[in-house]
Amino acid sequence: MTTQLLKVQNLKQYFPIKGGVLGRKINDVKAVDDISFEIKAGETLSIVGESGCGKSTTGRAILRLDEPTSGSVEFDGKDLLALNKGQMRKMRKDLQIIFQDPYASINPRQTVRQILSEAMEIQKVVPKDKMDARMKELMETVGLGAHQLDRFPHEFSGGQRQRIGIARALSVDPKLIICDESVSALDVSIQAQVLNLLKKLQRELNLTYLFISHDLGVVRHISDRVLVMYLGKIVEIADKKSLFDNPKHPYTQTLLSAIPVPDPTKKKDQVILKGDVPSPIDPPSGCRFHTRCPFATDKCKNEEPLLRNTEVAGMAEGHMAACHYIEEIASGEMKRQY
Amino acid sequence: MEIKDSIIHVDELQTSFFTERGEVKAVDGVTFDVPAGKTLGIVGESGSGKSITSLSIMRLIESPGETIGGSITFNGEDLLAKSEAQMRKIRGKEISMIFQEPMTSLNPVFTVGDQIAEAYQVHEGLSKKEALKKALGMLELVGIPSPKARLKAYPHELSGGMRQRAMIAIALACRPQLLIADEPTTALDVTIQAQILRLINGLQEELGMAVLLITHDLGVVAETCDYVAVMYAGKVVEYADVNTLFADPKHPYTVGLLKSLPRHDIDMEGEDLDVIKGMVPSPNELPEGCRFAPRCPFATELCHNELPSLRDLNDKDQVRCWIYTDQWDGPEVNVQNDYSAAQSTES
Amino acid sequence: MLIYTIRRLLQLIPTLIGVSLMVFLLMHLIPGDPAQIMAGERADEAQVEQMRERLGLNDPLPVQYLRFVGDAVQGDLGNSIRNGRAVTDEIGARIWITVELAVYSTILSIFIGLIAGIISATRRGSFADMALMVIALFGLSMPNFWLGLMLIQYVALRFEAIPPSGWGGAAVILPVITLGTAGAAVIARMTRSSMLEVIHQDYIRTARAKGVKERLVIYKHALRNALIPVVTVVGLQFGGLLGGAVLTETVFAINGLGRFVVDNIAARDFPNVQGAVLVLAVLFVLVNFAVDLSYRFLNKRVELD
Amino acid sequence: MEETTLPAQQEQQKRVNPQIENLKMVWRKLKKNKLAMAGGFLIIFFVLTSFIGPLLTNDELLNPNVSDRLQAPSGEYWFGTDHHGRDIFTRIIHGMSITLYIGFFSVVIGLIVGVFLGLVSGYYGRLTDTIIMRFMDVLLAFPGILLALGIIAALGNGINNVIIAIAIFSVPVFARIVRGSVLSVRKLEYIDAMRALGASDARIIFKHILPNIMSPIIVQATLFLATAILTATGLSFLGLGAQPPTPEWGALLAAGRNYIFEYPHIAFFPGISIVLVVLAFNLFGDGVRDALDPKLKS
Amino acid sequence: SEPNNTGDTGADTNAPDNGAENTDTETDGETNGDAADVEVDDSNLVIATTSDIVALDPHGSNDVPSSAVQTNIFETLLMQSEDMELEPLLATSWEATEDNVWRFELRDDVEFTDGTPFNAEAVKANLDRVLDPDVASQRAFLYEMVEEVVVVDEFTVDFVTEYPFAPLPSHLAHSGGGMISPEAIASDYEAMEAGGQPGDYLNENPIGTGFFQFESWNPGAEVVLTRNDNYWGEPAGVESVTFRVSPEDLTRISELETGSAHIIYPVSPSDQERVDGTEGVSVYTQESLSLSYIGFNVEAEPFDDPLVRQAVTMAIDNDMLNEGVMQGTATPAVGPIGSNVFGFSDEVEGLEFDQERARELLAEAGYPDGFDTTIWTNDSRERMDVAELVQAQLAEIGVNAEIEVLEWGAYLENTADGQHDMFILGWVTVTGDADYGMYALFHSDNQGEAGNRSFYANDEVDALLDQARQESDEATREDLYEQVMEILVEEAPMLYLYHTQYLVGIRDEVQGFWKHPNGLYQLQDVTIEN
Ligand SMILES: Nc1ncnc2c1ncn2[C@@H]1O[C@H](COP(=O)(O)OP(=O)(O)OP(=O)(O)O)[C@@H](O)[C@H]1O
Ligand SMILES: Nc1ncnc2c1ncn2[C@@H]1O[C@H](COP(=O)(O)OP(=O)(O)OP(=O)(O)O)[C@@H](O)[C@H]1O
Ligand SMILES: [Mg+2]
Ligand SMILES: [Mg+2]
Repeated sequence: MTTQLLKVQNLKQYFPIKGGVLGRKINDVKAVDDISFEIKAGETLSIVGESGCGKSTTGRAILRLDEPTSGSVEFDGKDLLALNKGQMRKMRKDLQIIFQDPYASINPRQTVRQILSEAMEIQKVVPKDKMDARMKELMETVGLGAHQLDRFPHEFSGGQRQRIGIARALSVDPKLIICDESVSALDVSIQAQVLNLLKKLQRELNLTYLFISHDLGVVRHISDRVLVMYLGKIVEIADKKSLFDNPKHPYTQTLLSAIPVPDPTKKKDQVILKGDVPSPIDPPSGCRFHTRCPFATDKCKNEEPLLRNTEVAGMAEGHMAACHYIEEIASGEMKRQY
Repeated sequence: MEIKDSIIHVDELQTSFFTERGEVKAVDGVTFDVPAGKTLGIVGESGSGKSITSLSIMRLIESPGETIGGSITFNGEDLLAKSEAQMRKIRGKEISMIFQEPMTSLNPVFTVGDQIAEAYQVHEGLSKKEALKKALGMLELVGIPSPKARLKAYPHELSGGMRQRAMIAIALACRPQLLIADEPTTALDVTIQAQILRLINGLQEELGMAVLLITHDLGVVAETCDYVAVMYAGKVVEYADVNTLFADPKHPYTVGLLKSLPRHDIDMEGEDLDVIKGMVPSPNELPEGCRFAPRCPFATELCHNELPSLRDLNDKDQVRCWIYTDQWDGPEVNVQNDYSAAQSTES
Repeated sequence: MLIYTIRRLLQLIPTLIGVSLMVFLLMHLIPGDPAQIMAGERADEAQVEQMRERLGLNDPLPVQYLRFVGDAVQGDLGNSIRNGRAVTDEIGARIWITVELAVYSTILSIFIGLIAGIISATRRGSFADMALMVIALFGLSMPNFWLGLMLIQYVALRFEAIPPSGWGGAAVILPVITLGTAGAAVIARMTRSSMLEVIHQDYIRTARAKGVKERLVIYKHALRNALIPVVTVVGLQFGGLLGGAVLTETVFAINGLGRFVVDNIAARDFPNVQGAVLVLAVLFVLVNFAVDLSYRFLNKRVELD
Repeated sequence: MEETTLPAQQEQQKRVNPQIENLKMVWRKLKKNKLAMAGGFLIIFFVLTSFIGPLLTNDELLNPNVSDRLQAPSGEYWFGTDHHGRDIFTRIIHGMSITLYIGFFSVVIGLIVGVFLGLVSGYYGRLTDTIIMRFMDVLLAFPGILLALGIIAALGNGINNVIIAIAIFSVPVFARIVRGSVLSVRKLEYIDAMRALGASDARIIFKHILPNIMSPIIVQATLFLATAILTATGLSFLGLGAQPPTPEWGALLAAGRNYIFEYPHIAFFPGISIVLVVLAFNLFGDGVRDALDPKLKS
Repeated sequence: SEPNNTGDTGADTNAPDNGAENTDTETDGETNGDAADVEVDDSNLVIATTSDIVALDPHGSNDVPSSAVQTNIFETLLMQSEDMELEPLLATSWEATEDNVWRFELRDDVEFTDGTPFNAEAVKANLDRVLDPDVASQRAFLYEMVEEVVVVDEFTVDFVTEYPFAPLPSHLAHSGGGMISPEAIASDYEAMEAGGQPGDYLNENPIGTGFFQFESWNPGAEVVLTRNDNYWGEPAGVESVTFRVSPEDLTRISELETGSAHIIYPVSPSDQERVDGTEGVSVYTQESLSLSYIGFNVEAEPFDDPLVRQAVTMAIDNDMLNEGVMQGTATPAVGPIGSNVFGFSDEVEGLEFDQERARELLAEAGYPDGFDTTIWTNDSRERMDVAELVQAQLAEIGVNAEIEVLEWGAYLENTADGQHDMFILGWVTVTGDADYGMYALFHSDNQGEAGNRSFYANDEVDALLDQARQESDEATREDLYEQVMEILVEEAPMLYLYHTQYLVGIRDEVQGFWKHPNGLYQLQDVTIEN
């Protein structure tokens, strides 16, 4: 099946900044600024990028946890943003989210049973009498025992809590799950357990994931396709292989080179970016990366590059990057300025 | 084993917290050397006692914690025997420290310049003015743009990366012989992390100091350290030079750690990751024998019952595992090669 | 900062409108006809009616309210019903006494509270800590009018130099103690808990790691930060004292604004009450505004958005 | 599957409810805090006395008995008699329930209203928040006791009106605290998780937010009880509140003050009773605060 | 240091031996002499009392504290002696020239402190003002029967009344009849024209002829008067007098004992012993013209039945109340007026305390098991005490009375509207004439606000009261009042409690002080001797 399950178009999320004498809106945090992408049913699309680039905001906007400023989010052919509150509430059954913090993401005062039954009750997915059986099944699915149903969150470890969060998301039989840094807070050994579980669930339940992470290692492991964001914009999107083996955007390239590899023999030539990520309040003109880009020219400063695919540079189908100089950089015609 | 030109030698360090629920053995048998001018990385999962180890060296453990055993030899003297006043002379002057959270480690009500200058005032008895002048030099050294203006900035006016640079400036102000960096980049983005790590490495060469780098990121270790100590549940389980450790890890825990790491430079082709089953024991319910035994695919009766000691494997590597001893009662194993198989048959 | 200040000042306007409206409505809810009171016990209906007319009490409430606010903005709070004196004069004669009382009491409570709080925090768990905190709680638990009476009985009557009543000179001692006690207790407790919280912050560890002496760590690095929330409490205290001095003013026969309000509620002298409460509220709001500004000034972390 | 195997100790763990676990923890900490325990025992003592005490005393002693007026404390009259010859001890015992009643109900009413406003304000934010909080500012800008005075003047004298007056000025205190807590809890991911599941606002507010902000509310309530009692006695001192011959303690004190020179016991015993009750609540509330505050651990 | 007025510029002004210094300090002493300094001065008499004055304008208030101050500034035509005999003051003689005309001869040697001469015109200006509806004086009722004031010659004036009104001379002795400078009155009218309130000017410029003149008024704190050195008669004994507000009993006593006040009023009966027992101070007592009473609402059940009222009256032990509330310092009342009031008759017997009889009466009235009712009081300590004791005594005859304390404003309003069952209040027969005491309290014209809060209406009483106030013959008047008193005792529209005494705390060094039965301090002869 290769139908589009989720289609995001021209999504913008601006957070107003109030100020001035009258406390009126004086500016916006342009957290997500006009991004479009699609996710096919059953695949995993990852969003990577540095802190504050708008990854979570994208996820939250899709779920309407924050109302997006503009754009459209089509899910299974329906425009989510056009739904009223009640309709949206029903719709939520199909879209779930798993959060980062295993401690903050479940109510410490409810037992696992209460957590799961409440979720099912809200969406009325199973009749009351079948609930128990369903909960047992869920617990086993996420690798916990049915005997742990009556425990409270504090009796579980971080990894186990994360499984409870997953069980809660699964309890309403969603089609799409947004994983916002779902394994970032876990120790490596536990992280591996949860990653394996997510993959297994996807295979078994034909789930679709929107996987948000800043860890490219994790992303490479779990995704089918990867989307790189910088300052609220998509800079590159490609299937996993193309992106890691053949990154085209200078940002993607430096990002990959900046990540330390756990292999001392592989000492490579690192590109160290200068400066910090600029503020999303007044993002740089033209290409938002130009202030830090080792290749930047005047054109980059003035003209905003569009996402594009060029065969010249050996880009696979569906691989797009937003850079004016994909070809030049690929051919080595353009040299880094630092 | 004690490395000859090591600047600090920590031996069987023990630090516990005496809480209402009983003694928490946060650090319980930590042994390592930091060779002069080199970088030692300490890796371990959360709660393994890395930070407490570093605070113990600084003698900054607060009640209800207490260092109750072992020794810390710095320049031939035992730090644990020093008075508080003597320690104060060492802190910030001979041993400095950078903390994990650049956001909260700087005092919000003083300017960055004041905070750097204070180190000079404390240790070199300089006047405020002179100290500030030297602070400016430090800011330049750590590569903060327009340092003059930053001198008067308050911490909240700086970005995370800048703050961490300021922290480094404070730590390095008096050119210490040993810099302890407790997860200095965990809170930062990868691109900034790369900047900071490079900065620390550069300054290390320039100043010729030794660095104790604490991290949970094996990638960081591989890229920046000369030696590595792996900690698990309050103990060092393996100590080796960095190449040996990554190429030929000995301890099952080290092996498991490396194998469970998803890597961006290698495609797993859809394979599942190897995992370490179970979870880290809580420090107030530690197992009897080897702390790793409950999670170890090779564990035998012996492992469950008796605690192995950290032994020299050769002249530079040490490991805390029964497999490498004469007492080993299990089948012959090559930990690295047999790990995955043992791991899956176990369950 | 300037923009922030202006914006905050503008935000005070709705609060003050609310306050004026509430005072006004409250005064009109209170049973008792001011015209009747003013005309006297023996006035006949016509006289009362005339009085009502003259006082504008026959106008619809909104008209009366607008007139009240309109005049107030121009600095005219009307005239007392009982004696016809301008309310602003009546308030002017008393406000400084109340302000002085509040200021002295606040100074006293800051002085005692800070010292006690720091001692307590730095010797956490010691006998001194426990004793100071028990004393503080005791101070908080004492009805201050009772404390005032006890002070008169056991201090003023024994020491000729300390007058039992009035205001000015040595007479300020007892009321200031009476009023300052609870504040000192609050500040001591706040300082203590704030110190204890700050002392566990990362930057304190940084200072120690720098080799800074423990005394400097406490008094330079910790106290500066610990004082930030204390400032807020001091501000609130001060604001509260302005209107809360009623009982102390009554006990010590001090002719302050608090007692003035009480007396005038009893006398149904609405213009006096309205004016005084409005002035007290304005003072309170301004003090808190100042506190807010100084808080932001002290606390570098708070963005001046 | 390897994930299902769990460490042995995990299996053995008892089923414990976090509320109970939490309470146990708080209780353990409280138990170690001698002052808080003293406060707690005093509160229990006062509450029990307020129920049982009046049954044990001789009600005749509540009636005026001019021939025995202004007696000093003695075997017959433990705390002496007042200016009408009534036994002060008996009056204090009978007044205890009134004092506690005023404290308790003014806090409960203020709490209910304040918590509701705080929840709504914090959860919905924006205009709702602005309006509610501005209104709270207005209430706060009124000097507390003067507001109470005005309200009682408007409503008339009487214990219940005192309760309303005190409750009104406690509303902004509670509302602010609750709002602050709501804002911090609201940020937690499980609230977003509930929204993502399609839970209604009411469910989120009352089931998921409210239970998690109880600690500051409880602490504030205990401490405000002390304030409420003090305020009520203050109002009684000004002659507002309980109607004679109700033996409300503030009224006893107010009457006693006239005899403080010659017969200090009349003001002393009610005064010290007030101090003790208020102190008890302060000690206990303080202890609970410390016990609930994760920052002040150990 | 003080300004150097020796012309010695640049010289060492700190030098101690400056020739001009002595004179300097003297003047400085005077200019610096604000209120705080004057207090300790022996020539300044300090009187500490509970309440501040309401107004200095004698037409602008009707309360004792105000009158107590006003009486020192403004003199009346006549005054009453300690035993309530009328004596000349600004008037030298007076007589009824016709049934409805009183003629007064005035002193010819008196000047107001602003220099305006005192004469018949001045008297007329004052009476016109107090009766002016625009001024709406609270004391207009004292003179409402005056139809016209006729200036006969410069020092002779006629008061023409609507009907023959015998008590007029005693009304003119009331402090409400204090003479204000006509200049000041004119200025006050001007201020009114300009939009001011009546009294605005006078409250700041109270100009009279008295032995003291106004110095300052710090509202809520104190009023200071200084000696009028141009006084026509014997000048005052002290240079100044400060009336200080000190509401707390305890505080006032401390002030007296520590010497920061010379005279305090009131001393609560329970503190009398203490004050008398303290060295250097004592309690001065004076019988008052006041009555404390419990009013019934005779228009509503059950108090519309005289039997019930009698029963309640008989259920209360006045002596016990006197003892319990006033420490026995008061005189139990028989009727509405005391023995020092004109019109009092010792022939009338009050209802005796007799609980047995009270129960019978109740049963007779149809309440064998008693009834539920309320007692209202304001937050006066004395009245609340009364309420508590009465409540306990009523319980004995089965009447269950709830006490409700009302705030003063509400109390006055609600009792004036007749919403009460029983209420506790007082009345001062300031003029010392039964008319003042009875007409307001019992005449059906005065129901409600005007004084008759019992809503008592009895044609016979009305007729007798009307007749008595018009009758000029004293004996006849006394007879008429005796009849009224008899009816009032029998009908018991109110429960007459007692007539209190004034208890004034006074320091031993204060000489020549006395307090008038009408409550006013007599300060002219006071001296402070050390
Ligand atoms: N509610 C909000 N109001 C104002 N600004 C916001 C809000 N939420 C997010 N932002 C801003 O939007 C930008 C993007 O935030 P977002 O959380 O999406 O980043 P992210 O990519 O998820 O980062 P991280 O890796 O740190 O989670 C940031 O600058 C953030 O400060
Ligand atoms: N104040 C304390 N009281 C009790 N236990 C403590 C205290 N501080 C630390 N511990 C315990 O000591 C152990 C070691 O903590 P430490 O901070 O050294 O871990 P770490 O290796 O630095 O972990 P992380 O990677 O999370 O920083 C932990 O189990 C922790 O629970
Ligand atoms: Mg995020
Ligand atoms: Mg750590």
